[in-house]
Parts: sequence; structure tokens; C-alpha cells
Amino acid sequence: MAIIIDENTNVLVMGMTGRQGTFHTKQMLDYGTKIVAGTSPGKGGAVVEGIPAYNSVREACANHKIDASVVFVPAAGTKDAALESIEAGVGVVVVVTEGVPVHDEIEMVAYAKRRGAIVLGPNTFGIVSSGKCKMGIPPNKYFVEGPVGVVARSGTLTYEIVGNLTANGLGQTTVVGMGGDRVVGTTFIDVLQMFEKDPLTKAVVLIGEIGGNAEETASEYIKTMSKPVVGYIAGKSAPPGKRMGHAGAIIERGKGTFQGKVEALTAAGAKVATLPFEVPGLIKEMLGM
Amino acid sequence: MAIIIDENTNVLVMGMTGRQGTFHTKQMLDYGTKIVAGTSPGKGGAVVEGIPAYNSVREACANHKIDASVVFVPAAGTKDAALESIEAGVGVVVVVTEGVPVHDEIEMVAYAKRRGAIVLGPNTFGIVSSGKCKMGIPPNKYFVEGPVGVVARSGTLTYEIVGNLTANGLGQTTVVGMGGDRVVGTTFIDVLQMFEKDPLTKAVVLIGEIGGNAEETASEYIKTMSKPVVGYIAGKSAPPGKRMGHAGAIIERGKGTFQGKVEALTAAGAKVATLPFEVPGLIKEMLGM
Amino acid sequence: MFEYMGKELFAKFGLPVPSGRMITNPEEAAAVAAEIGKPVVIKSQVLSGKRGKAGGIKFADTPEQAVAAAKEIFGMIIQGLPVERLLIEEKLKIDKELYMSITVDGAAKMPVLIASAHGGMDIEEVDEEFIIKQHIDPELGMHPFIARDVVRRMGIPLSGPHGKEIVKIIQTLYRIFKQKDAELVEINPLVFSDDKVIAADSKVTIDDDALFRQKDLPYVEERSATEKAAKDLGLSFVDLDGNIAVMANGAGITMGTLDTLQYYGGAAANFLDCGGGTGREATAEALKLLIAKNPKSMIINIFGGITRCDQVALAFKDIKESVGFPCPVVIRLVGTNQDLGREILAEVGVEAFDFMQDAAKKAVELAAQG
Amino acid sequence: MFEYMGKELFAKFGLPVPSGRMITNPEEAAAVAAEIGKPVVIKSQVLSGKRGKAGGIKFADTPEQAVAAAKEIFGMIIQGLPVERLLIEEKLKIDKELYMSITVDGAAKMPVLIASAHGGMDIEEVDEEFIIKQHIDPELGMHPFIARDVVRRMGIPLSGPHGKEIVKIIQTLYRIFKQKDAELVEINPLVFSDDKVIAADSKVTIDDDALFRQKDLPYVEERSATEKAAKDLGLSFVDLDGNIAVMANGAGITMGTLDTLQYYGGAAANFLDCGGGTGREATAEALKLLIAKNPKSMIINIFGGITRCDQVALAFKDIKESVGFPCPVVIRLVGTNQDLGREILAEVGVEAFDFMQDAAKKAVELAAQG
Repeated sequence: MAIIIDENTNVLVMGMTGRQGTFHTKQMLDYGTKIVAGTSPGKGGAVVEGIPAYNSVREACANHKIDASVVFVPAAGTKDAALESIEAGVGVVVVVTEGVPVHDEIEMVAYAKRRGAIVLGPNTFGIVSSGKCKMGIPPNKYFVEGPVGVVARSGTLTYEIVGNLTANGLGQTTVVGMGGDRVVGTTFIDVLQMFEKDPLTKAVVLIGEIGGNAEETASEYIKTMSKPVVGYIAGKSAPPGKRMGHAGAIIERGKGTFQGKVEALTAAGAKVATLPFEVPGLIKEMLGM
Repeated sequence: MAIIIDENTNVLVMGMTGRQGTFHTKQMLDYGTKIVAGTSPGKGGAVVEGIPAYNSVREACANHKIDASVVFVPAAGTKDAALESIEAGVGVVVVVTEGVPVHDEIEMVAYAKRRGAIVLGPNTFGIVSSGKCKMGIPPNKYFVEGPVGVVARSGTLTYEIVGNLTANGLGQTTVVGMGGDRVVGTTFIDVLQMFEKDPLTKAVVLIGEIGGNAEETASEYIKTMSKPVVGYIAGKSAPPGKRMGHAGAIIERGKGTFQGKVEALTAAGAKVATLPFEVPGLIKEMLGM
Repeated sequence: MFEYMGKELFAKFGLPVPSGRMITNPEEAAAVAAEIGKPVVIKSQVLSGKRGKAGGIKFADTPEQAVAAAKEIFGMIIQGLPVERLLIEEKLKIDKELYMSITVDGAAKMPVLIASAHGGMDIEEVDEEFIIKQHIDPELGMHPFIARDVVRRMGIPLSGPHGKEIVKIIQTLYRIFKQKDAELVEINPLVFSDDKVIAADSKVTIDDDALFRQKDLPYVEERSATEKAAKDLGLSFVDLDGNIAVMANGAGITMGTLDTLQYYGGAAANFLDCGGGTGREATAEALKLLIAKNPKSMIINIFGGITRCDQVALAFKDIKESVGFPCPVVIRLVGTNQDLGREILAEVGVEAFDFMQDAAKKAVELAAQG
Repeated sequence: MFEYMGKELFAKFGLPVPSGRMITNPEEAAAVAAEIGKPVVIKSQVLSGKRGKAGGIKFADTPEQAVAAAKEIFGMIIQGLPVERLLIEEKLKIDKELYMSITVDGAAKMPVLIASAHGGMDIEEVDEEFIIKQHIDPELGMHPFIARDVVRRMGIPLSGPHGKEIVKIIQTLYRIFKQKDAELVEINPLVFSDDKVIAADSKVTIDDDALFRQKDLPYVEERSATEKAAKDLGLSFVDLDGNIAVMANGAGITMGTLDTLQYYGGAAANFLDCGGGTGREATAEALKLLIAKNPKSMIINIFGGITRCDQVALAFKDIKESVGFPCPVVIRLVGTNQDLGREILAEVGVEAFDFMQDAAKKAVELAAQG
């Protein structure tokens, strides 16, 4: 088991013939992802790594069963691509593209909600159900099967922590990237609920950062969870009013501080790691390993 | 029992302080409708026939439980009023106003669908659950309780046929006006499904007219119904291309003809009356009375 | 809206249209043709299709030929409509004709885009398999991906100049449809002319009910004088061909009255829905419209709800005592204030019917006698 | 965007703003004040609140006074920002001050309208009970009924001229917010001046990511020169106050690196996320930005995914062999092409760390020694 995607997920790559699309199609195939089709308007008929490209998602859907799509389309066309997948009935849409206008994000997230689709991102590294399916851009080698669910806002920090977990013998059920932007399709609480229900997930790592209040909201849910949660919050040393790379990572008007998030998580019964390398030890401690 | 509204329905009158709103508030109260509040932006605090007016639907909802609203707001503001009711969570919105732009109708109907609200109209006479609740403008006297469900596009023709039914001892469960415009919130098939489920409704009268294909679509459903249906279609003698008063009543490009509708209904097992006064006889025949 | 008006609207939104100009007098054709400097097409501007078949479209290579052709077309009557304006345009090199429109689908309760790679004729004559219907979710709106998929389904390569242009045209057409409160925007044919894609014709119908917020649009009166007079009174009137004048209150019951007349072998001279709650004076004016139809008989069929029978009776009395009726009048009068209304009718010696079918039968008999 | 730019935008959309003009030189104040012909207010144009408290807003009754006041304000430094432009406006009669803004609520994933009848101060200082927050369903959009209900909740009569005007202002503000890709549109204060309602101040923030389609908007560079140079390289750079220069790949891990430095008692001189897949040359340019910070030590923390360790190592080698590093550099290098990268580092005599915490600790020690 895993959440959101698994070995049976049929994946569509949007923007497959582009530089990023081509590179990651190969990487994802290497990981074992079941990619069945791609899109590239005007280039229907092309073949990338043995996978057929279509002119539209509908055309791809007419020829294949599509469960999930991963979007590598440039920012100006990302909204259109995401809406196209959702409109065609694709249930999971992973939007890797960064730099998507926030009004576009609002629009696609609202439409996804209406249609009951799961959107990860924009500006996400993607999602890996370890050993089963990878959608997005993480390096293949660190993601191995195991009992830990991971949910995060940012990519490399996640690889760092997942690398630590794996090095300490703790594999992952699913590693979910929500995206670093201010408005993203799926937030901590949505993913935590899925991990809570997933029988193979025994513990959860929440990798947050300053800005917004997603960690605080998630803490309310963590109180009710049966599974242990270890948190790490990046941005302790960031000054207010400075945006730390991610559109969402900014302390504005005294809100979204490191301290507030750590307190909320701690009050909810989660353990909070001070440095990334402490995460595996805390997981083992909470699981009594 | 009845469909959509009954004696327990708490009704809000939008545009209550206007000429039409005031007149029909009194008429509806006289019929027994449980009107609890009205709206009239800027005139909050006014009282019409003993009923308090509020500045907004939300304000009304904060002070009363509202189940349904009836809209007497002029055409230019009708969309706004309907959206306001739907947004506030009102489940049934009866839009009496005529002359509403079709793009406004599309917008309000789409929003109602998303929010799960029932919209009747625009350009409807309203709805009467006989002896229990009237929302809209029909004359009070002809609507008495009984076993026949009636669904129609147009008003006076409905009064004519309901008058005939009542004169022949056939009262009605609910008489539903869908509205005469090209785009309306509720169509025959929606109402037929409700009548099919309503235990008190023993037979259904469908009053259609030329134009569109609502009667043809409804016929598909009538095939599956357990209850007898009698139809009457107005506009047999109307020439193609001439709009017969209702925005929807026009035979365009050979579609929506009288003949096609009668054939569809007949093929579905309904009896079609040639003239309005034949309806009660056909009902009695089909009910074996 | 005339073709040339539609094209002006198209051009304002950036849709490609042929260069050209409208004229109201054949002599202007020379100047316009000279200005265009190429072979031209001269198109009658009437609110009817089938202009081509009726001879309302001609070609000319020189300004002289253009004037001659314009003279021929001016004064033509096409499907009953006199030609008062011409549109003179460059004659396009036509490589392919397509069809494209957006209209309201009442059953689906949303807009629908209809497209076909087989244009130039009435869309009803195109085989179903070549017609693409794409409904537009009104809350989602039109997006490039929808337009691209339509182009793909039309069998036009998305990578070529035509495909890319049609994607833009579809989006612009939807913008016009929405912003201008249109019931229909249609381009037929949409033509391929070398690398270009051009709207060779236009048909735009604006929702009458939205005219209050579309005041900058040119308005073309499509109603007859009587229909317009009725509209100004807030009534709905349609001219028909029979000899029995009809007034009833409500669109459905008015249609029902027409049908009942037909059932008894009669034919209505008009459809007149005097609506709900129309008062004494407007009703009297409405009766004058009926008299103007010069009918053999007249039927007034009132089932009073908001409409009060006494008001109708008073209007009848007013007309009877002033202008008078040139033919027999049958009145069916029931509903609100029925007794009061009948008393008033009794004063002028008229007895009302209780049932519509009886009144209709009588009106047919009287018309046959007249 | 400066206040005066926001007001120009407001005016273009029909929002009521005071009459006035921006000047870049104190002498112009006389002409503008004379033109206005009434007492004026002179406001420094800087991208910071709290101008009033800093003395950046003055009043003048005559053109002479206006010039004097303008001279005083020009040359002020407000929260570190030099005053280079002034806005001179009619001095409004202020009967009441309100607050009104629309921004993006990330948690709710939709826009939120924030309004208060208690304006003129920072909204954070207003009591919760006087703040109205109205989320806007993005698929529904802004409608008059929403604006009316907000006005009602503000306690302002809907029937009066102020209420009606605010209903319009709310709708216009949302239109600006949407059409201009704003992250924030704020009016504080929105003032009642007799029967009128006027936007006495403006704050508009446009989404950087949408600038590609908002080219007609005035753009104000809010970044430092280094931040801008990094942005042009496609990198994300923020100036900080410490003495350890930092480069890492990914916003989260860069923050994590900063935090780890702090944990060991160090302080970062900057935030530099060199992103994913940045190549040899851009990475070398990024290293130059770090050198320009004149740090005591430097840490490069790479967990290679798309980013290839060999490219980073080559960039490091390039700089070491050309400009050279003015301070000790600590490198942590793992992930894609790790071995290749380490071989290259070995060529220039550098050994990479395996773990981030070890590298951070070392960088702090080196900075303390420097």
C-alpha cells in the first residue's frame, strides 16, 4: 500500500517532448513508474523513450487509461495544462513547474476541488510511493520501501531527510511534496489524513517551513492521529518580511513564525527535530525501535 | 407529502418591499405559505405584512432558518439575488422575474448545480404544494390537495389545466413551474423523478410546449416510470422561426417541433391531450377511475 | 445584426475579417472597390441566410463591374426583405471552408461550441460525424486546451499556422459571445486563404433581454411595426397568416388558444400574449393592434391570475365605445374579479364564455361566416 | 509599487482618489499646489509603511509652504530608503477612516477581502471584532450582493451615499486584484469626505510570477543589486546580516543550512538557493555573488538531485583558479555524480563533507577564527 499513487497508477507526462519532460520521463521510467502516454500540443505522434505523445489529454485518454498526470509545462501554460488534465477526469495532477502566477494557482486549485481531483504543487518536487511509482523530479536512489510517510513543502530538504531515513534503515511508504508556493492544491492536513488511513504507514514525518499557517492547522489534526509524527521546520533563523525562496516562506505581519509552528506541533504531541539529521532517531524513539 | 416545498418550508421573499414583492407576499401568506423574512437592500428593518425585511440574505439567515426563497427582483439584479440566496445556502430558489439575460441564467444555474440548490425559473409562475405552500404568483383558488403532480413551462396554461383538474375532482400534490426561458434551473426530468418518488403523487401531468428538447429527454425517463403521465404540448399551430412569447418556445432549424414531442411522449407510454380540457379525462382513464 | 455589423464587432475583438466596407447606394461601390484594389465580392445585407441562392451575392473585377453588380442587388427582395445595404469586400482566395459557432444549449444549460471542417453550407446539412460539439462549462470558461482539442478533432494540424490561428479565433469568439451577451456568434464559412484564416461571413444575435447593458451595440429592428408597438407596451406579439385575431394572457395559453382555433378549423391572425397584470389602458392598446389586423373574428381568452377580469372588461368596453370593433368578438373570461368583469361586459351587451374550447369554436364559426 | 502608481492604477479603473501629482524635485511642488488650489498634503513615496511617524508626510496651505515642506522631505531616509519622489495631493476633509484590502489567503486557497470601519492604522492593531474577512469563491467571483453584505457588516447604511459607493469600490478593487495579478490591493485609509468616499492611500503588490503578462504596469525594483543579479541568473538570493556566505540547492535546504549555522552559533550573510539543475557557469556566477558579500567563511551545501555534483565542483574549481576565494570554503557534496565531483575537488585540494551538520559546524568555526 501507499497513498495517492502506486505500482498500478497509469501516468501521463504533460510537456513530455520538452527538455525537462524528456529527461524526467526517462528518470521516472527508470524508477519503475508506469508511464503510458505524454502530451505535447502539435507534436502528437512523437515518441519519447518509447512512450507516445498526444496533442491533448483527451486524445491520450481516448487511447489509454490515465490515472495521474505530471506537468512539466512552462509557467505561462501551466494553468491550462492542469485544467486540461482535471477536465479530462484525471484524478491526480502533479504540477512540478515553478513560477506559476498565484491567480492561476487559485483557479486551478478551485477547479480541482470542484472536480474532486488531487493537485500536488505547483512548485513541487512531486511524489514517490517508494519502490512503486515516482512522479516528479527527485533523485531515484534514496527512496526505498518502508514504514514512514513523509510530507513536505520543499524538495532538496526532503531528499536530505529521506536520505537520512534510508541510511538509518527507515524506508518510506509515500513521500509527498506539496509545493513551495503560497497556494498549492494539497496541504499537510489532507496528506496526514491519508497517512493515518494507510495501513502500511507506521509513522509520519512532516517537513514544514516558516510562513502561512498550514503547520498550525495540521497540528489540530495531529492531536487526533493514532500514528506518531515527527516534525522539522525550516527557517528558524529567517528574518521577518524576507521571502526565503519559496513564495510561501515568509513571515508577514508576525504570522507564520518558526516558534508558533514548533509550539503548535509540540502541543499536538509531535516531536520536533532541531536539525534534519535528528529525524530518524526521533522516529525510532516514537516507534519504540 | 409533496415535492420541493411543503407546510414546513420557511420562505424568504427577495425584493419584498417592491410593488410585486409586497402584493405577492400578501397573496402567499393568504395561501398559507410560511414566509419568515424578506430582503430589500438598504431597507432592512422595514416590515411588510408583518414580515421583517433585511439588507441581505445572510442577515436574514442569521435571524431565521430559511429553506427557500422566491425572487421578485428586477431582471438586471436577478442574477445577483439568486446567487445571493444560493451562496447563503438556501436550498430552493424560485425566480419569478422575466426578461433575465440568458448569460445570467447560465451563470446562476451553474452555481446552483455546484452548490446543490434547486432553482425554478427564471420566468416561472412558481410552485404550489397544494394546501401547504405557494411560492410565486399563481391565483390561490384553483390549487387544492389531491393525487396529481403537475409540471409545466408556462403559467396561465397551467392554471387553465389545474382549474380543469380541480373542477373534475382531481387535486394536486405539487404544481411546478419550470419557467419559460431557454435556460432554466430545473427541467421536466428532474421534476418527474421527484414525482415518481413521492408516495402521494399517483399520476403526473406534463405541460410542455414547442422548442428545445426537454420533452423528448423527459420521455426517455417516462418509459421507466411506474406512474401514468398525461402530456399536453402547446404550439401545434406555431410556424417555425417565430418565438411564441417564451424565449424557449421557438422551432429552430427543424428542432423542437410539436410532432416530435408528441411522438416521443406517446412512444414512452404517456397519453397526450389534444386540447387542455381533455387532461382530466385522460388522467382518470389512466388511473382507472 | 447585419453581417457587416458582426464583422465590425469581430474586428474590434481582433478576429481576422476581409477588408471591406458597407454602402447604402450603388455609386459608392466604385470608390470602395478602387480602395480595395482587387477583385471584390458584393454582398446584400439582409437578415436571412440563402442570399447566395437568391442572387444576393455577386463578384466584380473592376470598380465599374462593382457598380453594375451593386445596382442589380439594390432593390432586390430576398425572402421578403428589401436590400438597403451592401457590403463590398476583397474577394478571398478560398482554399477551404469551415464552420464555427457558439450558441446556448438550453437542454445542457450551458454554451456549446459547434465546429466543422465542412463549412459553407447550413450546419444542419453537414453529416453528424463531421460536426464537433463542445460544451463549455460556464464556471470554467474557455481555455486554450479546449480550443486545441476542438482543432485536433476537426482534423486540422495543431502545429501549422491554421491550427494555431483557429485556437485563437475560438477563444476570441467565446469572449465576444460572453461580453456581448450573444445568443449566437457564427462564422460560416471560416476560410483558409493561403496561410491565413479569415471570417468570410458573420452572424451575431444579441440577447434582447441584455440590451440594457449592451447599449454600444448596433441594434437592428427585426420586428414588424405591430410587433414593435406591442413590445413597447410590454406585450408579446407575433404576426401570423390567419384571419382570427387572438389575445390571451400568458405565452402558453396563447399558444393553446391558437392550437384550439386550428383544431376547430380556424387560423390565427396573430399571437398576442398580453402577459400578467396588464392594466386597462395597455389592454385597450393591445385590442387596437388586433383591430389593425383587420380580422374576420376575434377571440379574447383570459384566465385571470394577476390579470384582473374587470380591467380586461373595461378595456373592451372602452374600445367598443370609442373605435368600435370591425368584426365579431368572442370573450372567454374567468379568474380574478370574474363577476365584476362579466357585469361590465353585460353593460355593453356581451356575454362571456366559461370555457376556452367553446369560445374558440365560436370564433372559428364567426370567422367562417364573415 | 509606489503609492502614486497605485493611485494612478486605481484612477484608471474608476476608483475615487484625491487630485494630485507625483514630483521628483521640490521646486515642482509650487506649481502642483497652485494647480490644486487648496491646502495640500505632501507624501514621501517609499516602499514602507510608517511614513507619517517618520515625518515623511507634511501639510501645506500655500505653494510656498509646499515647496518648503517638499525640501524637508526630499533627502530623508525612511526605514533605510531614501526619498526620491513625493506625491502632492489635495488635503482631504476626513470625516471617517476605513480599511479595505484584498489579498491571497494561502490556507483557504482563495482571495480574501478584509474590511474594517476602523481604518488609518495597521490592520493588525485593529480589534478582531471590528475586522470583516470575506473569502471570495474564485469560481463565483465578486458580486454586488457580497459587497453589500460586507458594507452591512461594517455597520455602514446601505441606503446612504457612502454605502452605495463602497459597494462599487469593493467590486472595482476585486477587478484590479484579478486583472492586474495582484497579491495585495489595499486602501488604508479609505475616507469619508462629506458625501464622497475616497482612497486616501494605496498599496498594490503585483505577483512577480505574473509580470510576463502585466507588462504595462510600472515596475519598482525592490531588490538589492545582489538580489537582482541573482534573480537574473535564475537564482533566489536574500541579503542577511551575518558573516558566513551560504549557497545550497533548494529553498528548504538553504533555510535548513542557515538554521544549522545558527544552531552552531554562526550567522549567515545571505540566503542563496541555486535551485535545481543550475549548470557550471551560473553556479560560478553565484559563487561570485557570495565573494562579493566579503564573508568570514563560506559554505556550499549540495544534495544533488537534478543538480549534478560535478558541475558544482567545476564551478568551484573555475572560481578558485580565476578570482580565488578570499575566505575559507566548506563544501558538502552528495548526490548525483558525487564521485566525479569529489575527484574534481581533489584536484584543487579540497575535501568535501558527507553531512550537512558537520560542514555547518566547520563553517562556523572558520568564521569565528577569521
